[in-house]
Amino acid sequence: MTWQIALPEICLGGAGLIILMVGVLSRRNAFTTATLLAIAAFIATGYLILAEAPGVGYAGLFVADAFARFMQLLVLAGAILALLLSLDYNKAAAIDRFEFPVLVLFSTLGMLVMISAGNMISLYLGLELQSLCIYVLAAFARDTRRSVEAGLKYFVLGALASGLLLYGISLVYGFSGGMDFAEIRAALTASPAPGLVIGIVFMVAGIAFKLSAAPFHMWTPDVYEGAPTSVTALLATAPKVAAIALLLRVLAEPFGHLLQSWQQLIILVSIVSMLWGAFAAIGQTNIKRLMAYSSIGHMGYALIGLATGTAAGIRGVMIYMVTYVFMSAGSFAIIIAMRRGRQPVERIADLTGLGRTDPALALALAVFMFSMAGIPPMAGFFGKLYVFLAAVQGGLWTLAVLGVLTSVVGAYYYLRVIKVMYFDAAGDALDKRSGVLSTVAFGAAAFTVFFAAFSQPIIGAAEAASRALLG
Amino acid sequence: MLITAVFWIFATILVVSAALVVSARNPVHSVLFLILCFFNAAGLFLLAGAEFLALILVVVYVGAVAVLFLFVVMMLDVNFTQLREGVQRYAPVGATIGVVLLAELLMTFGGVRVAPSLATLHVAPIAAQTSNTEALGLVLYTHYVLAFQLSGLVLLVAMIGAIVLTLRDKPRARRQSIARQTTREVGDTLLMVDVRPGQTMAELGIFRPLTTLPQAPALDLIGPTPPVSADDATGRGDAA
Amino acid sequence: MFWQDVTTLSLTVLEALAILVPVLLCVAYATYAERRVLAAMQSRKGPNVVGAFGLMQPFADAAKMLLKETIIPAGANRALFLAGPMLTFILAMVAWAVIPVNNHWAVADINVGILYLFAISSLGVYGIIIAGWASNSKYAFLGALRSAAQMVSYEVSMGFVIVCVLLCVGSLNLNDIVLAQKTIWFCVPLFPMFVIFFISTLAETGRAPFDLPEGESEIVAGFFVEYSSMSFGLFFLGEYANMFLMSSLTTILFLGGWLSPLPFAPFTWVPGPIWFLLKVFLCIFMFFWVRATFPRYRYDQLMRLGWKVFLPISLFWLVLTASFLFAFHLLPHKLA
Amino acid sequence: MTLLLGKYFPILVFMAIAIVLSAAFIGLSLLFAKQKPYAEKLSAYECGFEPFDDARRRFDVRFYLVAILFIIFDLEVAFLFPWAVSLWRIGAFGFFSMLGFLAVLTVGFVYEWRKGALDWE
Repeated sequence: MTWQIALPEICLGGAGLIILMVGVLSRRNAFTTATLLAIAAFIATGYLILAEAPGVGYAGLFVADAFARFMQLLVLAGAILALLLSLDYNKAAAIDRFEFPVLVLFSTLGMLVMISAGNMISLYLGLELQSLCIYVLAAFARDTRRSVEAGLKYFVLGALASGLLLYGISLVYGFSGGMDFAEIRAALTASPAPGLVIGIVFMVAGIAFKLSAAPFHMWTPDVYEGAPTSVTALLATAPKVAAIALLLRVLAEPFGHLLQSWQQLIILVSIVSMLWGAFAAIGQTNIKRLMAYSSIGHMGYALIGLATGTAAGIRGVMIYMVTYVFMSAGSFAIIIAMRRGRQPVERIADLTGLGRTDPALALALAVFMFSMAGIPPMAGFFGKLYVFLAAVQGGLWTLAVLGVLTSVVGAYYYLRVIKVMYFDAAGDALDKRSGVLSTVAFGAAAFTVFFAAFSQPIIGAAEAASRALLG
Repeated sequence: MLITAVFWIFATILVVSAALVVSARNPVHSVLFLILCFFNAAGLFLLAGAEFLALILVVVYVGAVAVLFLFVVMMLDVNFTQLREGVQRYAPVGATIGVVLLAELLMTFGGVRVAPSLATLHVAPIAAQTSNTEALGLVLYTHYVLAFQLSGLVLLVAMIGAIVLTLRDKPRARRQSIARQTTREVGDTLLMVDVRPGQTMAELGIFRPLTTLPQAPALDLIGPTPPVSADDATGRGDAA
Repeated sequence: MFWQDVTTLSLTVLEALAILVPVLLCVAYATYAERRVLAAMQSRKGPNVVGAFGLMQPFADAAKMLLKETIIPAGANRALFLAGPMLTFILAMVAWAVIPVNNHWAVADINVGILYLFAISSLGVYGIIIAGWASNSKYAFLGALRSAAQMVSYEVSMGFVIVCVLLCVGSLNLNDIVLAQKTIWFCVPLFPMFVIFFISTLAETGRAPFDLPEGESEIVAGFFVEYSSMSFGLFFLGEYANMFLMSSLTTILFLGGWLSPLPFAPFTWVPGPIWFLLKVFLCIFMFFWVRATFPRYRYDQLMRLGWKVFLPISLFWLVLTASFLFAFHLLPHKLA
Repeated sequence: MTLLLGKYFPILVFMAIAIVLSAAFIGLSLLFAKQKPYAEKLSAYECGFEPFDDARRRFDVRFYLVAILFIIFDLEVAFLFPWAVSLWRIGAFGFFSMLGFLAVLTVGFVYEWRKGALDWE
């Protein structure tokens, strides 16, 4: 048995157990120690992932290939950023308990497994491990009504999504006779039975829930708003990457040759997400809700790439996710820094005059907003560019045009944030921010601005990964 | 023949009770119908020859999960009439989704082709001498080790989650420390005093041996009271 | 064909009655025996008026219960109020289907017998919760909660103990479990597990010293405070039948079931069912003896014992047993 | 197949007999005993006082916690059953696989213990 193939995951799991023990056995509050240890574990895992040889193990349940490597590293990056942000936020919000990094760690482990899944069972278990941790994390500030409500909402809808996914899996299993992706692919003919298509639809719906793509996005704004901001920062980055990786793998591997069966569905989800993300965000006054709608829209753009079903499209999705993770994490660093008189503030109106009171922070936020709007030369522009290009190449003109149009609408509310910061009367200054937050915010901003300068290796890796997935 | 009949009995009760789970007025009845569902599902497992799964279904779902459900619905004073109103408001949406699902199911049903080899496959391909518990054991811990260990982690996370979300530290709660009880010596709590007739407490110079009561937990009888400082306690003792 | 089915059916019914009627008789006389034993231990006389030596006492009790009024409290949920005791009784009866009193003498000789019993015992909570809730009385409700939490807590260690025995047997069939003890009864090599199991059965049946769900002095009788007449009687019967059931389980798992203590004459002359019965009676006597000897546990002590003592010990012993058997290649090989 | 069903058939018979018996007990008592209910008799027992407020109400969250922990350990036991009977055929890998699983849950157990989830006051 080639158990070494999952060595990074095994080490991460072991590290999680050790951190849990360290936390519970230490006499003082071990939150900071545990968080730093978890970050170290993530970095070590990333190193192991880079070092591991591709292959298939555990009777086909686990696949390590270039695609998995790319997405896993991205997930780890998102998780590390979220943990860095939590260092500061959780202490201020009095939720600095050592279980937090442990849950983030296990959730990340679940995501890694999801990405490497080669079988419906490992897919489901990874997804559940990931979701279960995040349900708890969303309700982590258990004395805050909104947080508990967010946790509960996410849990109920997440459970529904899991149910849909399982139903889909059972239909697929029934029609193909296998749980293994390779087996399923081998068993399916080019003209699938309607039941199988329904199975695929259910699976896509279940994953789209986790991805918060419309029309399965209902939970997103409330959960984003209610959950502790450090959790929202996590929610907005790593799980999205994992979910989209899962969607890519499921649709490309077992159902890769059934493009006709699922393409329409992905196009539909993509269009609805883009529209919803663009128009519903306009009236928002809370910046966390704004980010929620923005993430719905972003998922719509990312799905354009998937809808093409080509290697170029998948490459586009992957690049899009890279840019998305960094600009989201950076934006959340700034949202966490929004604190006045030791109390967090999260209305867009609270940003008034930031351009004068804290020009550096305002500049960073402006960078992220420009990037999300897709304005060159920011990273977000390249993400959109590759996706739209793939759509045009794949003949999906409608999608590309709609994408551009909704980007214009989206630009309206992104630019409104900038307008508030620079052109509205100055409000009170924000509290002094911590070094970690500044590092994350400015680091991510630098990444976003100079993406074009060093994007070549990333694009190359995405290219290799997409070929590995389709090949 | 008999098996088909039994199948239909179990299946019918299963579906009917499943419908009653969602339509019962009293949530406790809902849970009880759910339990009935589990039993019938276990019956179906038995019919399929999966006796281990059938009984594990009963042990885990009926014996543990449904107990928790019952705890929750019985003891949580949720206002169910209010919930009902919500249900009525969302009923059209729910019904639409239900109809769509039903249509899809029917379509699925229409697309089913029964494989010709089904008749030989309908009992799990387990060697004749192997009980299905053993057959499960043969693959679960080796072939599916990844899934097995992941479920272990899921259980661990469930444990952590339950504690993180519900457990409150009650530092002032009184707990029994068996070690302290059993290592206690007579001299720690008891002081033998020779009292001459007519001698008063003040003359003896003691009220009670305060020094030998190491951090006696404060009695929390009437909710949170401002903590009495150690000085106060000794002060009172001295005065007496 | 039809007649064949009818014959099978009536045969099964007869077999079932052949088990259940003695069980109910035993239960009836267990109440009498308990009172006599307790009396003897406390230097009293016990029931000795009705019939010779008071032997008709159980029937007098039954008649009395039957002739009392069935009171269903005003706020109670009538159907569930009656379903609670019925469920307790039914579960206590249904479990007997798989108990082998001699080699292959179980009415239903199923492959997963031990799992079946485990399942039945895990369902026992329902009778109690339903009764406690349906009564709509605070004492009943509190008692039910306590009782449910208690049963559930001890079930975990019982599970570990059972798995420990299974490691030595390699089968879930009760008949196989007994036959595996031909060389040595499991109470010897697995002595700590035997002790834990026995104590857990005390807690599982809510017997002294773990009878605080019905602690008269605290919550006046716990979950069945509102019960009267035969609905109370069913709880009563169920509790004693469960005692017998748990004793049988102990006998099967640890005391070699129907096997004679020594594998040669004159012990082998005595038929298996007699040995089985004797061992069960021994366990029942232990139940009474414990009741007469130990004071009632406090609730926190009870939970501590279950979760902090039994659970870790049984888990540890399980790993130890498995490692031992595995390391020395002593794992039971079935004839496959 | 039929054999398997046949083995479980007596359980149904037992169930039927038990149901009939229990129903008969209650029925007979209802039939023979004099039923004379009145309001006082039917009120719930509360030390002689009129019962005030509903008896079914919220209780300590610990009971839920016990139930959840029970589910988890019950599942653990459920995983142990097939292992115990197949251990002789799955070799060292199967053995250590289960030890790993138990180790994970033991870590959870230690966590619970230290957190005080197993304490009652």
